Amino acid sequence: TDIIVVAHGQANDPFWSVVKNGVEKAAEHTGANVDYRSPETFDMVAMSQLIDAAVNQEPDGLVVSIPDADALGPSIERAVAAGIPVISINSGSDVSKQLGALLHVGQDEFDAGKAAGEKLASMGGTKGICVNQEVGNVSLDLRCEGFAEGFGGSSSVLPTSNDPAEVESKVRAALDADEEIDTVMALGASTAGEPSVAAVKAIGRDIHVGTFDMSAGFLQSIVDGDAAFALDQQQFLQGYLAVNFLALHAEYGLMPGGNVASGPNLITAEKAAQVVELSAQGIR
Amino acid sequence: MSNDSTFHHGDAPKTAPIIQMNGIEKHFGNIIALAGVSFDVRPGECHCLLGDNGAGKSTFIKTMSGVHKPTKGTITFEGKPLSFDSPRDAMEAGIATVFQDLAMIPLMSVTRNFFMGREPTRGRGLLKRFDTQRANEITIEEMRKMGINLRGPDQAVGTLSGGERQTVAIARAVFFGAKVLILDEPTSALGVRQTSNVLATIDRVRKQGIGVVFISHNVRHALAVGDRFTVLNRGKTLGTAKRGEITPSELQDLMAGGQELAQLGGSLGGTV
Amino acid sequence: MSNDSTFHHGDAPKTAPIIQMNGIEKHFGNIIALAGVSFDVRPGECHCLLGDNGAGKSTFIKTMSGVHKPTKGTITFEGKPLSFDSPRDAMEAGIATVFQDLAMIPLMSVTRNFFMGREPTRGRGLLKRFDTQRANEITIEEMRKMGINLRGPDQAVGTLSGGERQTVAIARAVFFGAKVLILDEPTSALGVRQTSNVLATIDRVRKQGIGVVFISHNVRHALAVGDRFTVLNRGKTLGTAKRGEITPSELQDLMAGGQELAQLGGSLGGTV
Amino acid sequence: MKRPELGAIAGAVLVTLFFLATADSSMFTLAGVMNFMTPAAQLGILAIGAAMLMIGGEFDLSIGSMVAFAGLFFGVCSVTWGLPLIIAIPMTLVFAGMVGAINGVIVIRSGLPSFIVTLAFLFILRGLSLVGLKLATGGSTQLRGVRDAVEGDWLAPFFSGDAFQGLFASLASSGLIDSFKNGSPKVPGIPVEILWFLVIAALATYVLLRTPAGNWIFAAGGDSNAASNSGVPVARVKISLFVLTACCAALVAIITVMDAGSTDARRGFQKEFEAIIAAVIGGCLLTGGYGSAIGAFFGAIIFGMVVIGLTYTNFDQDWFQVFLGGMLLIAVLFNNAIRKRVTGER
Amino acid sequence: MKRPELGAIAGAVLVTLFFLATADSSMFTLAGVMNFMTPAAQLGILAIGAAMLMIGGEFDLSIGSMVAFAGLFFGVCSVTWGLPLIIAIPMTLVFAGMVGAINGVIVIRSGLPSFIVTLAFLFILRGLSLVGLKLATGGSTQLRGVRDAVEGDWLAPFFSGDAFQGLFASLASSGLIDSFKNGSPKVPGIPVEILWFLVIAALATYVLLRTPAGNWIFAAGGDSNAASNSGVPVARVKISLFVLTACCAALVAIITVMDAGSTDARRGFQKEFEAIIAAVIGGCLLTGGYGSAIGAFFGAIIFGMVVIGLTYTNFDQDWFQVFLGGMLLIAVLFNNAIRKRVTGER
Ligand SMILES: Nc1ncnc2c1ncn2[C@@H]1O[C@H](COP(=O)(O)OP(=O)(O)OP(=O)(O)O)[C@@H](O)[C@H]1O
Ligand SMILES: Nc1ncnc2c1ncn2[C@@H]1O[C@H](COP(=O)(O)OP(=O)(O)OP(=O)(O)O)[C@@H](O)[C@H]1O
Ligand SMILES: [Mg+2]
Ligand SMILES: [Mg+2]
Repeated sequence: TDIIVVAHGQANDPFWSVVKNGVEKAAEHTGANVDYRSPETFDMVAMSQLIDAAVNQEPDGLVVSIPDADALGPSIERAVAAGIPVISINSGSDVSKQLGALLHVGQDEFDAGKAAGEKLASMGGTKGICVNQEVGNVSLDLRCEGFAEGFGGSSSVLPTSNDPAEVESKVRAALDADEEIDTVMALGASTAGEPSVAAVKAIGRDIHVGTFDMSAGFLQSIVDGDAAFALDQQQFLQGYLAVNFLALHAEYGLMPGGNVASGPNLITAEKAAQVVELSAQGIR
Repeated sequence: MSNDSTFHHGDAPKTAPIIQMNGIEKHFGNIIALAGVSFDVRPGECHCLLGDNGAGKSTFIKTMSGVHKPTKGTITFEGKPLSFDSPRDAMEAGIATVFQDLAMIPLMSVTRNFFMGREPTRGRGLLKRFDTQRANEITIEEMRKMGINLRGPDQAVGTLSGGERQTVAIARAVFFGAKVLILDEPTSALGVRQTSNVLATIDRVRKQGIGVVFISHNVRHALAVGDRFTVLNRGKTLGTAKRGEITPSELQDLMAGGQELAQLGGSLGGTV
Repeated sequence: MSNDSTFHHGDAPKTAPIIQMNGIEKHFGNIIALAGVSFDVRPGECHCLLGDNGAGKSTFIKTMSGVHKPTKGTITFEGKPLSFDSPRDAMEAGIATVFQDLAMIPLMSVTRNFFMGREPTRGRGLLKRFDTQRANEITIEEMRKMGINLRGPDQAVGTLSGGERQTVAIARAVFFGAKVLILDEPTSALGVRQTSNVLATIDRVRKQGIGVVFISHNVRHALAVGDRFTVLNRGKTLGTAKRGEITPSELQDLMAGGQELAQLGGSLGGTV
Repeated sequence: MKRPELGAIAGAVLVTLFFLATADSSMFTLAGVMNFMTPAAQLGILAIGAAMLMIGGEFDLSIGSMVAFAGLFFGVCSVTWGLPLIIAIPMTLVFAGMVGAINGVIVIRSGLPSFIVTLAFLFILRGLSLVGLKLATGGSTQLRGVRDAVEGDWLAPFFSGDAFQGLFASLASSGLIDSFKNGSPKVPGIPVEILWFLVIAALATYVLLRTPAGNWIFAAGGDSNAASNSGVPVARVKISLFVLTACCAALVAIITVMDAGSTDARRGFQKEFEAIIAAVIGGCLLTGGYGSAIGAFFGAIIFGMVVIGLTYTNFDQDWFQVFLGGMLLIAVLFNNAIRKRVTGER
Repeated sequence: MKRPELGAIAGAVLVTLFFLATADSSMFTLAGVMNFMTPAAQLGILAIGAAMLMIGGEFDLSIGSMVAFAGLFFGVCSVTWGLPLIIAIPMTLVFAGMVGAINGVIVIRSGLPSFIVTLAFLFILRGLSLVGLKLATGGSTQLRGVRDAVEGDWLAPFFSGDAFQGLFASLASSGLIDSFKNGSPKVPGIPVEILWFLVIAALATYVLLRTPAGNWIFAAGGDSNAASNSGVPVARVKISLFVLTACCAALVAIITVMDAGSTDARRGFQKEFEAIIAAVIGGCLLTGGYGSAIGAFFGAIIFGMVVIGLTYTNFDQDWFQVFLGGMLLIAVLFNNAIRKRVTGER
């Protein structure tokens, strides 16, 4: 069986590399022939073309993430029209059914952001910044919006790049410039989260740092008490389950009856130590 | 030097000058290249601009052809005060120039260089297009007249020899020269045959009533075609002489800025 | 043309040639620039290379100075067969060249251009550094010898006049010329004073036992300093003549490729 | 010397052979070809603009951001203000052209390299797109609903969807082209961007080779000083080229926004880079004065074919960039060797 | 003409004045200065390499990817193979240098523009970093544990952390610099990258202005043909510059990996761009043959100050890119005007 995964995150994105690892594990377990593909940047036009390319190869199953239903809709509908079973992962739970996907495995970015915001507000946060390492990437923007809503207090976005030194300096600058900031929400663990922790440590104030996704380094900070939590959506499952479902579907026609929520899953100090090792291997 | 030159046709014409430059100064930052130069060209004359290296000849003719704006001084063109904003303005007024650096694009073909900025067109409206065929024919023909047989009109200028390149620039200027033709050391890289062609061309053009400004370091070339001689030295005019008023060796002394020449007297018969 | 030139010192020396080129061919794609040229230079002589525009003179001396690799033919340097891989090799063997395009970097200062590739140093080991002060002094002095007084040694070459620039290239080659000095139309942009300096320099250099290759379109310049004359035409040697074996007008006819000159006879006394 | 595009054509052949050997056979079916030609065409429209500007001796690094910015402007025109396409499209083009003209005027007036000036606009336009999107949508970075807004507009078929649908449907029903199980043709038509790409390539080639303006572009890029001394209105030529490039970007924005039905702040990200790559693969010199539109045409096809083609092969996505880089390198090396061979040593 | 860096210095003053007026006062405390100087120094080390290469007439777009690749190599050396720094660091530099040399040799041999060759390596090295990381970690894109691995190595203080810690501690205890409530100084020392930055800027300036090699670099970039005709070993000079640039990238990689304790596949993303920006702000000409290391030094500081400084201001951060672009434009325009003024018309 041939299964193609088209996702909006690049293979070198720490978050998506875990999805890809899940995909590969599933390929190994099911014996299916699986390809993971993604555009070079967050580019919806290019992604729709990749879906078209996948459909042309008439695979036995197609896994897609749907950060922009308008842009990707026609291509997904074309896949469905071609009789290819489609499962959506990660983003797009709201439109998945409507576009003809069999089911959705993942977590809604906005909801996850909201959950994180609520958690940080409950820890006493009143003024927060949302460290966004890729401004304009809609799924990251949604996380920030969700955070703002859940957090309730005042919050603003701090746009940065992927460069750890720059992120650290900028977070420091933001904290220096505004003494009232007591909460930092990072949108990626290794790119934004770890440097944020370093900045907070250097400045010596009592500030809660949370992050989306996980990295071994950040988890260690949670264990050490330098950071509050990581919001895990167990993206390994998104890759693994979607492929597994489609492989089973191709072989036996099986398919679960409803969407699978892979997250959110709050990793705090109690759980962090257990997952550090798995995270270092790209499984969590 | 004999006075019976084939090119000489008596005194310079007494008509009004086409272009008249008065007290031109040009500064580059704190370098003063021109410190007040006056000069004019009349129709049908060949006015030689002479002077040592670095005297300011090229800078001066660049102000005349719209490349530099003079720091000070006035330009009168056909009786009206004028200031050229760009070489294109000067060209449209009827001034064609061969620059010392030739103003050629090495990567482009001979034809495209020849017609650069003034392409002949065919058809009209939206269909108006570069008439390549006619352009090629003209180019080949004009170059042949100067004594150069091109391999093909689409050879890139960058692959021409130094003299061939210079000939393209001269042929172009002559072809488009309407009222004034300025030649900055046009014969410097030319062979004997091409040089004699250029000198003959200057003579022919002048007879058509065009004013020619001719810059040269070769006293013999200057004397062969010049009607008047203006000598520059360190950015200033040393004076203007009419043909016949000055002997070759006087002229040569002036051009050398009055300084002694290396022990050359005997061997070159007074003119380098 | 008198034969009592100050520069003439009898027949060319009979010593063995420093460099000998045999049957050199050079093709650019399907363009044949050289079709078998043989040539040699002996110590202490000035060998003039003459020919019409596009004859292949520059291409030929470029093969001699390591810029082009000949398509065919052999080069013998001081008796040993040799092939230069780069201009640097040729330079290290003792060949200094003034190229027609001068090989100057416009954005760099006169001094930096003068010493480009052969910078004088001071100190040693890790502290070995460009001796700017000495370089400046030498530059100013060598330029002064050629009749150019520089404003300052750190003026960018791009802001020099055409002749000043050419003088820098000549002064540089003379300063570094060890065994053979090649000059490709060195006087084309020079004023009378600078020209006479260059000719005098060629003579001085030759007397020191250096072999000089001199390319010029000026018959008078060639005759003033040349010991032998080789004429190229369309990539082939037309022949070599010793000084005294050939009259100026014969030479001029040869240089023009045997073709008729425009009606110039009278005015320029036979030599353009 | 004379034919900059020769190498690019040879490179395209090489790449095609490579994929014929390694890729899934569906890549060279009609559907597969349309599939890789669509991104190639979108890139190609940008690349032809970039190539003309490069021949004219300048760069425009802001075209990627311009795609986002013009897309936003167009989206606002049609969704927020509800303008019909006959007004929205010219407005977008004029607006983009004005920004291009500003770029050009700053470059000419200041004498700064266009690289740095347009780089500033890369940031400025990208930032304005973000701000504008948030304003237009009330906080989101994605503007949706364009498809509904332009639905039924008579101009829409020229800028979105597929052309010749009737033809393809009848071809499919007569079995001449593949169709899905439900009977609709696998390829519903030729995506309009491919037609635009062809038209623009032809026009650009005509202008460059057959008009005085083309001569001026080559001259301005070859040596702007010499060109200006010869009477070429260099400033005017260069500013026009900036306008043209910006308009190409706006056209791509219009087409992709209408196709996708939405726009976001990251549209066109790094497209300036890809456009320059395509132009250079196509034989344009970075120093200006040399190149061709046909070259850029094939350059874009090579690039599009490599990017999409690799997904038809069995390479692990992790290796994608390594292969992309390697194929780029091989394509240009090959291209260069061919050109030298055919045109003689430089 | 003679002093390319003049404008950059003026630009730096202008930017400083701007932030003095608009930014929170904490930006210009000792801690604030160190804070923006750290990324500026990391960028600056790259920018000086890029500037020297640009003066020599070439580009290297692969330095950003090289940071990731060299970081991976260094990480594997010290973590996976457990080599001491005295071996790991030279190995990394040699390895990076070799990749730089490959870049250079391909550029020289093929005669292709370095832009396109190094662009291919941008992709190749970035891709190899990902593949290598996954191999080294068994599936993750992040390699950790570098800090533990180099702990206690006598060479470590030269490449990570802060220098002069003793001095700063005593300054703090005597109240000369700010300290936290617990008595430790707010600024524990000068981050080593700043010192490296200063040393490299000084060395590069010395080489460019005071050695024969410097003359060769200017000549090779000004006109490689004329330079080679004058006896400059152009190929050797250019290849050496590629090696040097790659080594600068490797140095930055070593410093940042040791500082962060980890490396990942996205390190150095788009740093090649920023390095070129800094060099151009610093007065380097894109066409080669003109520029200075001091200029690149100030260019990097300007860029670092703008990027970090805007965070200290009250502007809505959505406008970040707009301000970044605008300030870049103003800085270079100002810089250009000053240079023209001081050195006379060009
Ligand atoms: N752009 C410039 N910037 C600075 N100085 C300049 C510039 N252009 C010319 N100069 C200086 O002005 C002086 C006159 O130069 P110009 O080129 O006019 O001399 P010229 O008479 O044409 O000499 P030649 O016979 O050698 O061509 C020279 O000393 C030169 O150094
Ligand atoms: N790189 C090249 N590619 C193609 N053709 C070339 C190249 N270089 C020179 N040629 C051709 O070779 C011929 C000889 O050129 P060369 O420069 O040697 O002439 P020359 O004798 O020096 O002439 P001049 O006196 O005008 O300088 C010319 O016709 C020229 O077009
Ligand atoms: Mg001059
Ligand atoms: Mg020549």
